[in-house]
Amino acid sequence: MHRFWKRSILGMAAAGIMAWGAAAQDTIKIAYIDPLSGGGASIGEHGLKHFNYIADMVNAKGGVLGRKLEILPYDNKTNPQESLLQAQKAIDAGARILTQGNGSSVAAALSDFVAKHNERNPGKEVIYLNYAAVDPVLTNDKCNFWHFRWDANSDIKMEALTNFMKDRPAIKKIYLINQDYSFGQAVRSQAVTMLKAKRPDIQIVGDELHPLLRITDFAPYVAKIKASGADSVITGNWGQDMALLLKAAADAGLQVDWYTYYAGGAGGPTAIKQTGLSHRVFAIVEGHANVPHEAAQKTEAEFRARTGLGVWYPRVFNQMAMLVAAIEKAKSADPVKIGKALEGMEHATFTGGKGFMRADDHQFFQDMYIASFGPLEGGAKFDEEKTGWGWKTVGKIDTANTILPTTCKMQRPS
Amino acid sequence: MGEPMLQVRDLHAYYGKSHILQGVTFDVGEGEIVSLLGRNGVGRSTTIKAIMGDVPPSGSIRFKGREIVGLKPHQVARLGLGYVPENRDIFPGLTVRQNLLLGQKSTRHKGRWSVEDLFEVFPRLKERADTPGGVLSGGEQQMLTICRTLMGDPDLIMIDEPTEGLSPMMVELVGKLLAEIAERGVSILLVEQKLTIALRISHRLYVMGHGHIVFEGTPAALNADAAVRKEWLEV
Amino acid sequence: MSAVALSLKDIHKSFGNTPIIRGVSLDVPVGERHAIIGPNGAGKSTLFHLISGRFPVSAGRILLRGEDITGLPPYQINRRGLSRSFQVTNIFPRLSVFENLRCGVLWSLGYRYSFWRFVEGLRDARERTEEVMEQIGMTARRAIPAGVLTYAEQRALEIGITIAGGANVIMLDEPTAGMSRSETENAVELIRKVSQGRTLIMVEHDMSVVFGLADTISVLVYGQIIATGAPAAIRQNREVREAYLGQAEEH
Amino acid sequence: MLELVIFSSLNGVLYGMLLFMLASGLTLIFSMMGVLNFAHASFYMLGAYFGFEISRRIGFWPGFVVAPLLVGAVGALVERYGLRQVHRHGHVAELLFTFGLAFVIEELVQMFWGKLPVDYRVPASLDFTAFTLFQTTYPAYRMFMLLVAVGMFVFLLAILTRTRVGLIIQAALTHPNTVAMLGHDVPRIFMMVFGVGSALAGLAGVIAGPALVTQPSMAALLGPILFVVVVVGGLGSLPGAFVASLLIGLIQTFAVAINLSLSDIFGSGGAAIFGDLWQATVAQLAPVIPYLLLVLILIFRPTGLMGTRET
Amino acid sequence: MRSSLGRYALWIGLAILFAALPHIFTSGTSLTKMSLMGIMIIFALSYNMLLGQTGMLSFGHAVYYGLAGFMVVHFINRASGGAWPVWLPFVPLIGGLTGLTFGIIFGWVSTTRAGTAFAMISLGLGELVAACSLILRGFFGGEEGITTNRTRLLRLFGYNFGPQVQVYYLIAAWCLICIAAMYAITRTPLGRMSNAVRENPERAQFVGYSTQMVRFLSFCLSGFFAGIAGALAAINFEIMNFLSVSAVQSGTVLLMTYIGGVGHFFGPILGAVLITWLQSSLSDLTGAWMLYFGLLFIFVIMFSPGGIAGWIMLHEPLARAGLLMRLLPAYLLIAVPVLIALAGIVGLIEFGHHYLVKGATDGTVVRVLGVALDTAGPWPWLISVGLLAAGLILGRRLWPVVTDAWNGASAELKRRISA
Repeated sequence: MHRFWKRSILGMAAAGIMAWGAAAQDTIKIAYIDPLSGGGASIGEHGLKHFNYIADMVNAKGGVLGRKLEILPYDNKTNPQESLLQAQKAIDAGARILTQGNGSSVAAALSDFVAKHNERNPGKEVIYLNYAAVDPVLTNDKCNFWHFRWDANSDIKMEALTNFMKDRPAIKKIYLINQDYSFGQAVRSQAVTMLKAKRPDIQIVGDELHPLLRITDFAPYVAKIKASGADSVITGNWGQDMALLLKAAADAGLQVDWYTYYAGGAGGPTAIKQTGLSHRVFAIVEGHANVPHEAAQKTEAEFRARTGLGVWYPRVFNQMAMLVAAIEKAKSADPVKIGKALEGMEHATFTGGKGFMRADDHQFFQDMYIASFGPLEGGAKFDEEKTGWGWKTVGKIDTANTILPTTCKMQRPS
Repeated sequence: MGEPMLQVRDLHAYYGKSHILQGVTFDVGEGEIVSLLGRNGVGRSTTIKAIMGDVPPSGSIRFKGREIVGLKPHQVARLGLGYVPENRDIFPGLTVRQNLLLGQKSTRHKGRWSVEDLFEVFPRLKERADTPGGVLSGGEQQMLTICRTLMGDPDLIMIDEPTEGLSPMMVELVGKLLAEIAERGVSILLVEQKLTIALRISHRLYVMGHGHIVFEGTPAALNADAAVRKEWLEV
Repeated sequence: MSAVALSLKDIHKSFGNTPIIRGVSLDVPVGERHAIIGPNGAGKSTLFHLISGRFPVSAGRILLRGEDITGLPPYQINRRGLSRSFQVTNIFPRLSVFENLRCGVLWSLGYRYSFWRFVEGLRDARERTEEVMEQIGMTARRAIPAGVLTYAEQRALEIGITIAGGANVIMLDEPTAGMSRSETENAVELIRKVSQGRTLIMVEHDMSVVFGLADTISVLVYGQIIATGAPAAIRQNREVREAYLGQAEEH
Repeated sequence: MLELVIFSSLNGVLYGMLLFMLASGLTLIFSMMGVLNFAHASFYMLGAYFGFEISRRIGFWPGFVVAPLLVGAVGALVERYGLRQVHRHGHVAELLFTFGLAFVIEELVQMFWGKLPVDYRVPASLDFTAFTLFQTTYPAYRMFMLLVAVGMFVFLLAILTRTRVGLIIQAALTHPNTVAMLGHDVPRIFMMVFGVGSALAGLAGVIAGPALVTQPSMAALLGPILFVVVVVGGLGSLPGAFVASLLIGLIQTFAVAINLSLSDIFGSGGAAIFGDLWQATVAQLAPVIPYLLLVLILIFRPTGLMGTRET
Repeated sequence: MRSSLGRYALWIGLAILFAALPHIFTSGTSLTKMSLMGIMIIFALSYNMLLGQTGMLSFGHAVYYGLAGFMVVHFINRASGGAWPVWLPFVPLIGGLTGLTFGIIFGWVSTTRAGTAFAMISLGLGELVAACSLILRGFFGGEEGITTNRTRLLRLFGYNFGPQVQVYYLIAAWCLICIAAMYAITRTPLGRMSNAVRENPERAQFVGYSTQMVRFLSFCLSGFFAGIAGALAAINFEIMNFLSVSAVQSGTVLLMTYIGGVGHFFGPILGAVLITWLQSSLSDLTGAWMLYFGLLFIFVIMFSPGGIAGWIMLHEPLARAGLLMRLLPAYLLIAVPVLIALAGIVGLIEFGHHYLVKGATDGTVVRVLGVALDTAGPWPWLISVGLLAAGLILGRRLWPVVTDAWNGASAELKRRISA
């Protein structure tokens, strides 16, 4: 049902109906706080579909501990302060589990908010499940007990990526181009350090930071890359910065390999297809549509049939499955107990691997894949964004090779 | 045709809160040269602006038998009423020739005047045909303004203080042009503060004072009426 | 000879290449009512703008009671005791009559830019404003926004603002322009009243106003003063007649 | 190095010309109405989206022709039924009206075409390499853009200086009243200029759409820079807009190529006082430069480079 | 002269209202929203010191709000754990001083110009600061921003300001102080001369005032209050990030102020409350809320340039004369077509939004009041357009009733005044 009408009716009804509230006690409410209007809406809406799909699946099997899961969407407009307001709304509406993924700034704000809220409201704790914000700091210096992350943080991704790259002797000269903000800077500095350690012979011929989402034409940057003679580029760019960069590269006839974090993000596949960079763009992911794992392939097909879009976030499946497992293990939906149950939990991942939630910092570790994008081949079934091109695994990094130390010092509730 | 070409009846106009025109009535006949005299601030310019539709008036203005109150300036102009503003408003960046061409309402319409005709009357303009209007002297600008309006082929031309700030020689030239205009069958409504040209070339004169017409008659009659001159015109 | 209130020393002003004021020198003694007349476009308003600091002069000096005020910004000149009105009504349209006048009063009483005391609490400002309001006969209209006053009232208010600050030298630019006969008469009365004990310089076209008010008249033609003198003398001046009525006219 | 200079120049000029396609319309509209049109970049975006929509149904070339006309029509309607009504409330209201309009257009575009970049392609007929220099290829489409931009500049110049309509417009810019008195329908001219200005922005959008990326933030990305261009060039000055467009295009492009920071030049001593600013390279600061220029120009030379009137 | 009781009654009433609100709206959400409203009221009023009082259109007011917020976050972090003897309730002053400082610096630069040039400088400065906010990570904390913990300062009377309700009262108190202070400023010589400069800068010069100085002082004071708002935001959210200095934040305060109404002191207050409420509530109802927001803004500009306050104050003389009831029937009557037309517009937007944004994945069918409508088919559109057209036509027909009622009431008012 369309949210507008639904909410209007609910809004009217909610005023007087306590019985409805009592009935609602029986559901386990998960507040989904992500952009649902404005700039990031399409991404936020897509994430929401994952949660709704999984909740329906769980509910169809009778729910958890006999209670149904209910996803409450809240629009945070990708604004940290607005997110806090929406989080407050969610808590008022009875949600004790919050989840969010778009934007490290929002994640940092939420994580901080949740910690303070729990400190100031003992007995009314909430827990925050992070499915996509990758700033390492969240599981390092700024870690706290209430925050759990299922996406590999950017350092881990770089660890995996460099572990893959170190065995590719063709790589001689690397150019780094990243967005000038914390994430881009993290990518850049980790790349430099890790490459130096693993492949000291690789020459870093360029290290560029460009303004975030403000560049209309990447041609000047591409000219620099070209002039540097690089054979590979590492970039953490996402969104338009990714699309524009690839476009400018294709225009200038730049022949390099692209090692990326978010080439698979919204619009990325379309952009790659447009530029015709067949299997020259690599992305580090925890899974993709064409990983030959039967259950995953089946879910992918079902998900596509239902929403018309591919599974972007295998980790959301991991997250929800582990949440359910934790609730069942704790025999309670109390955030404190869920949190304790999640700590150290080992669980099979969406694509059939083994993963575990490290108790030290609440970072989930899992197998990572290096995938390249190009025309579908070798029995791969799923394309992206109706381009006819799809992802293909070119490398897999086992969980063990993704583990990094953490600086997290966490205080746990007694 | 009994009705005069331009017939203004009981014209009222306000500028902001100020009641500038308080019932102005006068006529201009076909082929006639009529002057509207008066000191500054009595409403002469407002009268013309009201006729052109630049200031919204009440009352009646009929031009060639048609009521024109409520029309927009460009519509009034297209009916054949030409206006030469007091401040000249030549387009400084455009050349003399371009200024003239702008006076034409359309390229198809061929009127009484062509650029060449006007250059003949004013050889000065011809010499300066390709210089920007902004560098002309005051007198040349005045000539250009009148010529520009003539290019629109008006049947009646209203000229606001054409001799203001001009040297005697220039005043003579303007007088000559006015005569030439009249000769080609164009009626003239001359708005003046000074009597110089007005007395010489007008068929009839009106004197305005504080929003009314206070005198109507021939130049000779005005010359004879020292009281009116002293009260309304002289220092 | 009495002291000179305002003194112009060979003032020149050009806009681009066009000279508008071409060497004006003038001394106005303290307490005189001085009118500047001249045909349209002679540069009267420009001269006013130069004196009041609205435009910078191209050359020459302006002295206000002996003090050089050339090149000062308008507010500085105003603070030194010269106040002016405008040809086009120039008031604060959305403020009330009272507020308009009080704006004219504040600086002269030394309240300047203060934001730590309430304006309502300033007794002297209120009294001075009341006084001016009474003088221009608008006490009954005190709370009305200036923008909705009649034209003549706005002109009167304009004069009120001009004199409110108690300047010794007042310059009025066509104070009666656009007024009806009776309104003009009232305005002349008002001007006579408010210029009592001050120096008045005015530009005016209405000759009855000029001859009714002025002690001395200067005639500005083509950016130059061609004559200065008592009204009667000016009326007889041949050059002046020509400038106004044209030379061709003889009778 | 030479390679970098050549390509940076080419790209800078191209970017500059793109800016000029927008700035010219904005300048004309400003001269006429005294209002900086905040929605101007939105018309550019509309052009790109219309172009995209037409190109995917019929083809690029029909879109190339039709989309700017459509945008022009939208612009004319906005002038006629929006701005003209707001005019009586004063300049601030007009400015805010265009501000609100930009907001609404962005929302509508997001509603119709979504937030994601759309797949607006370079037409096959132009999808080849124009030339190769130092092994770097320069796409034909970019040459085409440059050609269109230059063509438009010449066309605009010709219209304004060589045609009767151009004369009327030039005259109406400074003396609208007088022009009306000569029998020309000035409000209609204004509407037309607004329409044409919008259409030019639309045309810029149509050709920039495939080369850059067609997405809902393209207006917001370019909008503020446009203001910089028209203000730096001098409000109301077409030649000024031209010079400023190229200047900013080149500055932006070359700044990217410079990796120096203050600490590289003066040593790391200043870092203690200025912090990160000291370490930032010119390339990083590239987006700040135009605004710095804007503020400096407004303070020290308020008429802009070639303008005649103060803002 | 008004009685002194009457003069203070309004303020006492406001104080009581502020004190009572948390007992009426008790949920955490309401508290958070009301806190935000309080902040925005200060921010919008400070903005109106520029736009409404002095006639300066700024596109970069968030600079003072945001910078002050950052400064306060840093301040609290430094002072935490009793390092400095400060109590939280006084911290907003730090923000105010920060706003003032930057107001002085940037104001000195920008108030040399007025009108469009001023607007452009403010835009340029705003963009400059916004761009710097992502480059200077030490101060702005990059994309994440900087967090703080407001409870780490010294306790005052045992309050640690952890619970939202305590923060609400802190904000409410500051809000009351700032409203009173800013209202007071409008009634000082500087306040009045600001109005004069807005109305007629030239005339203001000729009564002895330097318009630049008046603008500059207004600008500084405005920066001061914006700084207080920013400080309160920092305390409330315990996080500041680059968005707080961005053009979006500047645009929001502009919209709030203008929609509320720049011509009256209470206009921005209305605007701040309304827009804050809409922002957090409308987005629950519809994904197209920004569109409604933009349309509302354009509507206000075109038809009620005085904003909501202007529209209300239009009725003030009538209300005072007790003539408002005469308009009521006409207003009720016109409300019908207005609501019908509104329903049509909402229909168009919502159906459009559903069809275009969600149609591809969620299906094109919408249920309205139990009826399933397929937005891919013609019916929803015909109904919406029909409603809109009907509303417009009916409204046009009925409009004379409103004007008649209005004219009648005004005439009666005039008669009574003159009588």
